[in-house]
Amino acid sequence: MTREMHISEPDLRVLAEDLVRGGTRLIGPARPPGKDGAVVYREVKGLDEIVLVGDPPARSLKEFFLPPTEVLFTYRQKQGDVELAPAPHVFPPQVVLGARPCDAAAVSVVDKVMDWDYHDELWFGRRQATTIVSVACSGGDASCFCTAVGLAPDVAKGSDVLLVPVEGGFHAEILTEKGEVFVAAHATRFAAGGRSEAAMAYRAAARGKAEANLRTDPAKIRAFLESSFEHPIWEGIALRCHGCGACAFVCPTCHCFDIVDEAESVATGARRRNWDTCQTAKFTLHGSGHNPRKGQDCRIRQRLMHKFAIYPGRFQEILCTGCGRCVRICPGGMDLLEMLDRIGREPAAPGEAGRGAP
Amino acid sequence: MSEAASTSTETGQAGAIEPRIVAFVCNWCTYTGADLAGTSRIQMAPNVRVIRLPCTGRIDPVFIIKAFERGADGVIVSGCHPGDCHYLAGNYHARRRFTVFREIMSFLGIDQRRITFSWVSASEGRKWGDVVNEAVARVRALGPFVGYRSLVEKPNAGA
Amino acid sequence: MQELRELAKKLLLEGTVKVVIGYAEGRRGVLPIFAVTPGEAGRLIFDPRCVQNLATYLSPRREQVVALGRPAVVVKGCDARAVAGMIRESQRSRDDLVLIGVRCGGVLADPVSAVEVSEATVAARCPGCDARVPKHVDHLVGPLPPAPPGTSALDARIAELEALSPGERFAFWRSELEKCVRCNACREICPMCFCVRCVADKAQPQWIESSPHARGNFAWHMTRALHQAGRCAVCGECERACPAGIPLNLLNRKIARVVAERFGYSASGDPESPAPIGTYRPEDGEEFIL
Amino acid sequence: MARIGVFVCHCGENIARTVDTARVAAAMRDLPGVVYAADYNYMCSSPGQAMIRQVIAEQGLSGVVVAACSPHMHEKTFRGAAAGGGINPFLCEMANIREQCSWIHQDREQATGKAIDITRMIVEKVKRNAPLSTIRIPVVRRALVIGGGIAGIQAALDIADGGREVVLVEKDPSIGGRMSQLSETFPTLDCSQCILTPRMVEVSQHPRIRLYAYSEVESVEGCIGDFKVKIRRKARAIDESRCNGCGACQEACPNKRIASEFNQGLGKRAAIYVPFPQAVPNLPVIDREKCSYFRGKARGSKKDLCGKCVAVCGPQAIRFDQEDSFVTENVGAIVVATGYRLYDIGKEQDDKRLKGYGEYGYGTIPDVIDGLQFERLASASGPTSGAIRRPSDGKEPKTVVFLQCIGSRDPAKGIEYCSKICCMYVAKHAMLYRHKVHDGQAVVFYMDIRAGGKGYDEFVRRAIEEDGARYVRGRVSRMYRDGEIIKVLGYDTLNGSPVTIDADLVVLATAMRPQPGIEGLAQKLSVSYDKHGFINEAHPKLRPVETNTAGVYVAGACQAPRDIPDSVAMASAAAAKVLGLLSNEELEREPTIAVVNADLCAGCFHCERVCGYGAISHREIRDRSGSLIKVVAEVNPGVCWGCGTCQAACPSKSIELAGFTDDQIYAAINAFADL
Repeated sequence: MTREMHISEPDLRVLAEDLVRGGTRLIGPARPPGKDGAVVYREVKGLDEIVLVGDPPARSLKEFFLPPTEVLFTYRQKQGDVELAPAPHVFPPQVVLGARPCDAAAVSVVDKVMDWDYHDELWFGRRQATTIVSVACSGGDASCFCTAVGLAPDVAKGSDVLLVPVEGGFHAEILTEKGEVFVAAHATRFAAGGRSEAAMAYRAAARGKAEANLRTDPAKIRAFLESSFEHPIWEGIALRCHGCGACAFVCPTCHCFDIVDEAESVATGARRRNWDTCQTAKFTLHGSGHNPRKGQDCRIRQRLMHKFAIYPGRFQEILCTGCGRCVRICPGGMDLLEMLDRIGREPAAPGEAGRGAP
Repeated sequence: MSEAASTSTETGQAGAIEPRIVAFVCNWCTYTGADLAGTSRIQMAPNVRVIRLPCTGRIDPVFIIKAFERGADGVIVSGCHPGDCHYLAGNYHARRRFTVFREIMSFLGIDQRRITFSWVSASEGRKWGDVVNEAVARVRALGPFVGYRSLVEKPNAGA
Repeated sequence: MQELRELAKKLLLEGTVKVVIGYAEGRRGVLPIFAVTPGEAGRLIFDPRCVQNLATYLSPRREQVVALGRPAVVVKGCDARAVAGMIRESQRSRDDLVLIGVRCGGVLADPVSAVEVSEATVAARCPGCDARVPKHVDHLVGPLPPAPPGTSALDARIAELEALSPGERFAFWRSELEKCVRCNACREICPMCFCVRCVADKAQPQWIESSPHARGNFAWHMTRALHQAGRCAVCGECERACPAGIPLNLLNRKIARVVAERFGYSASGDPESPAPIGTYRPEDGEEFIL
Repeated sequence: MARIGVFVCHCGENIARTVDTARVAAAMRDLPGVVYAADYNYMCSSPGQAMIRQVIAEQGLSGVVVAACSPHMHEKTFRGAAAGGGINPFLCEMANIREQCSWIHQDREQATGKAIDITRMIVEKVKRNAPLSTIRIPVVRRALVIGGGIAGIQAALDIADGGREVVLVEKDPSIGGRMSQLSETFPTLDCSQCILTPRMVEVSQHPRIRLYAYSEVESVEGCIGDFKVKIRRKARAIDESRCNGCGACQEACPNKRIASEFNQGLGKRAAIYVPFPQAVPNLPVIDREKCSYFRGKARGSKKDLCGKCVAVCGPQAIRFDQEDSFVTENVGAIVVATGYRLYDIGKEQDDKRLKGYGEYGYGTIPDVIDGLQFERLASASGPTSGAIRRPSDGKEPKTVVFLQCIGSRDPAKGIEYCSKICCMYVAKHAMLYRHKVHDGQAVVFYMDIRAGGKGYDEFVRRAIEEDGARYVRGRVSRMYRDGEIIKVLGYDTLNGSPVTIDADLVVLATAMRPQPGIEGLAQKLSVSYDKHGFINEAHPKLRPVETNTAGVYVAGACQAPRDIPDSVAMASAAAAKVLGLLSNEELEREPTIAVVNADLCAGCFHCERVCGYGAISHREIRDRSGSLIKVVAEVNPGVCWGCGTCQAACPSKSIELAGFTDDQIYAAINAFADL
């Protein structure tokens, strides 16, 4: 059920103003207020702050659904008893305007695990409250590879409304019921629209650009990973990796968290969940001192396995959107694009494996 | 006091509540000096809670951080005068450590008037009373350290 | 370049070392490589894009690098300070290492986009550098490029911050540190962060809250700065690694200056020079102590 | 789960007047883990202690908090009571709500609130206390005495006579110290050497004394009960086993015009010399700075090197190639008895606070001498064989001016203390002078006469009344050489008139100062010293011969200006302390010491750098095949004093101080927050 419409840039501007005036929290990719710096998703006051088209923001949308730290409940100890106060899981409405399609898709990919053996009320509370209006990407930079993981610069997945830049405004695809409600609430800003050649051309060009970076077959990668736990390719792969996990923190789909109890005093405190990453030794360190993932190579293998074999096996989704953030951010020069390329070329049987040098 | 208020936007209203201060002191000089203040019945402000340690050398700057996290408006660190350390040189090491740490705190915007460093010997009961009263007065003028306390958000207020 | 490659080949061929840790061209700029064959050594380069401090790979905690055998490592002057620190703190023995010093004219702030060092592109910590020719190394290669132009923007920024009131500085750092997600990249990349278990990972008791809220982040960054005082090589890697873009070099530089001014100490490439924390002089200043 | 009992003391009215003790107890009952809390009139009384023992048994307590006075007052008492109740004494702590609460506050509400906070913080700490056991360390039952003056000799003999071996180290070629230089001693005027020499011989012949003369302490490791002392035996250039002390070498030495240290520069000695005839050991030493052989060698000349002493030495004992050697002695106790030197009025000073006396010519006037020089002039063994002759022309002085308090009691000159012995020895000098120069006049300028001591005041009175010394109360503002005499310009403050005296000789009673290098020795021994360098006693009244480092004792003038009887008394006292210590086979130590977590230790050794006691050593951890995994820090429990500086310095918190662990302190800070 896709409906196509059009919105001019001035109308989009007014729409944004309406949202802010109406008390909706407006989020968009923007530079830090009043200074230079990387574009990140953050709360903004109007369209002018938003960078609608460009490279992916430094961090993903994940933090608006799974914050780096959040309270699960607070506690107060009494003599022999504990009182708990759960954190509220109903949230005020918010709109993301200008989401990159890959980031919107990521949220939808993570939905699967958040509704698996346990329905994560905090995640879905925020999902419920959030409308995602994406803007089709122009094709990204040299680290982007969304098309290699089955997505695209203009993918609709996870978005409620997808805007495609055209002369003077945007071609709008209304994708979900939430999208319909959103458009209905701002009906005066949208004009009727149909199939747009300009939009089609923009989308085709973007796809072509992204595809040029990496062509590989996800099924082949999965097959290799599932059969190559002890493969020599893992040897030496981690030499230059610092094990910092910055890749996981900027990743739109990495969703592991740690649960900690933080005291505020002897009797009071909060249970929190905090972002965590499988890339540190501590992640799997046992109380005994034993660590089943002994070296960094095991941890990198785990990351690839989870993203390209385990998660697809369980949820029929690749836990990667090809956004390229991990490649851009890595201080050690680790390159997922290269690793996938290499795995994609790897023969079925264990073959020659080089060291860290590409 | 107006100067304190104007230079410390992190503090909130000056003098709103009774300041709460933690004192980390060494066992041999300052703690004994504080005992002497007691036996001499030297009256002082009741806002300070003393934590006794063997030596200023044992005082880890994380204690100060934790004290602020737990709602302290001010901190006192006190030990033996140079040369008097019961353990030879713990106070000299502490002095270097805190020379650096107070610069770090200051650079990050923690008003150094909230932190009092002193040498109080076992015979300086009077000085201990003065150190306590002056620290309380300074912190009272700055007001509660709401800036530090507000560093952690109320549960789920944001996201 | 040729000189570096020939030297590396020679060291590998004659068996002096088992691996040469250096820089090579990668898909997106310069990468660290671990050359174990003369062929791989032929890929070594050094230019202003080589920002990485390879000393970090010498940590005994890098078991897989250690397993490669005796290393030679390519070091800039700032990197050599880190190596000296690791030796001073018993992490490596000097005899275990071959240090290939490279003369340096400053590195780039953004080595992916820029190529040439200019006042606009140079890393903020480089102007005014006193270690362009690494000392206490085994080999010294390459011509000495001109000194990086301009003056350090860091010092100017520090001065600006110092001119603010404590409350304003607190607000500035709060806005910066709120961004920290506690990925610990600053720590993991630091050659001087070689603890087996970092105090920030200590849970019983938990001095440093692991939660990435501003309170935990203040505790972490204050403690990190303290533990780095007099040890930090001021190589700038922590700031480069930070995915949140927190200006850690401001803090590093500030504390290095404090240590220099108060204790007359500057990090040097000499492992024998004593560290300023862990020692004292009876006459150390104490104007802040009542 | 912890089971803590809290006992809140009223201390009669001392606490209860300002603190609502019942409320404190009630507040504690609300805390998690507190199973018992009560208040009581006197917790330290027998019924109070019985109550603790009873509640421990009845409630099965895992920890005890006594909210009462300072732990410095009663921690021992209550830990004893806790032990009596059947739990480890270190599971008991005190919350100080008296000295640091009820006594310093008036407002009952505020004081009660504070007492609740204080007690809660200790409760939280005690929940994390661990049972500790006293550390027992074996005692090496031998002693070291540093300094072979009268104090060191006395201490060494007393300890040796008490049955323990003694190592005696003396930096000079002979023992005897300052006392051997003195002529007669006050207040009895008996001959100093006559009473000292037998004791020196006793030292040399005592089967339990090992004497290292011409030696110095190089380094000290370890702690009470087990010190390892490295001793540098300076090269005499003499084979001690061969030398028979005949003295032929000093006769043969061509270079005999060297100022004698023993005679305070008033006599001469050879480059190879025995410092004085009664020296113990009776062995010569070569002064390498002055010896023609060594000087020639230093210039690089190869031929014509002097060897006259070698030529005359029958037993062939001269060893030019001898070098300093080292021995290490293991002892359980150390006595420091390094004595004193006199303040020098010269312009050049080793301490920038000291100014010298320009108004007295900075020591450039030949006939202005100090007290020790006068001792040598008056001594029968001295350069003048006991005749009083002035240095410049050897004439007998007819007017001698003695000046007291030179340097001493003069903060402007850098020393504010009284040197204690000068009043007495100046009186002695005045008397000795009159006994030797019957027509001579002694004039003494003094500030006050301090003659406290048995027979002391009588002695001074004798000098004035029987021996005609003229005592002038006042300072000398200036003196200068005027032809053959010295003009001494002073002021008599009693009659308010200026005084000018034409003196033939001026004797300055200069201040006593500790020996040069005392600070270095003190640092090796980890004992503290005052700003003048005098060793600090542990307590000025109750522990006068102990230092702040257990197992190290102090005797004589290195602690403060002392006369002979004081020094000897201190030495005997120190010896008694040493013998008491060495009577034990083992020592008990507080278990408040640091422990390394070897799993976490990264071996950076920050702990080692800050440890003042050298308690940290390196331990290699190897796998089963013997290959090195890592090197970690290790604490020697006998050497650690429990200051905890290492723990604060450890970046990863891999070293913990028992009794003050991070967990305990964290808990106390956490409890501060509980509102």
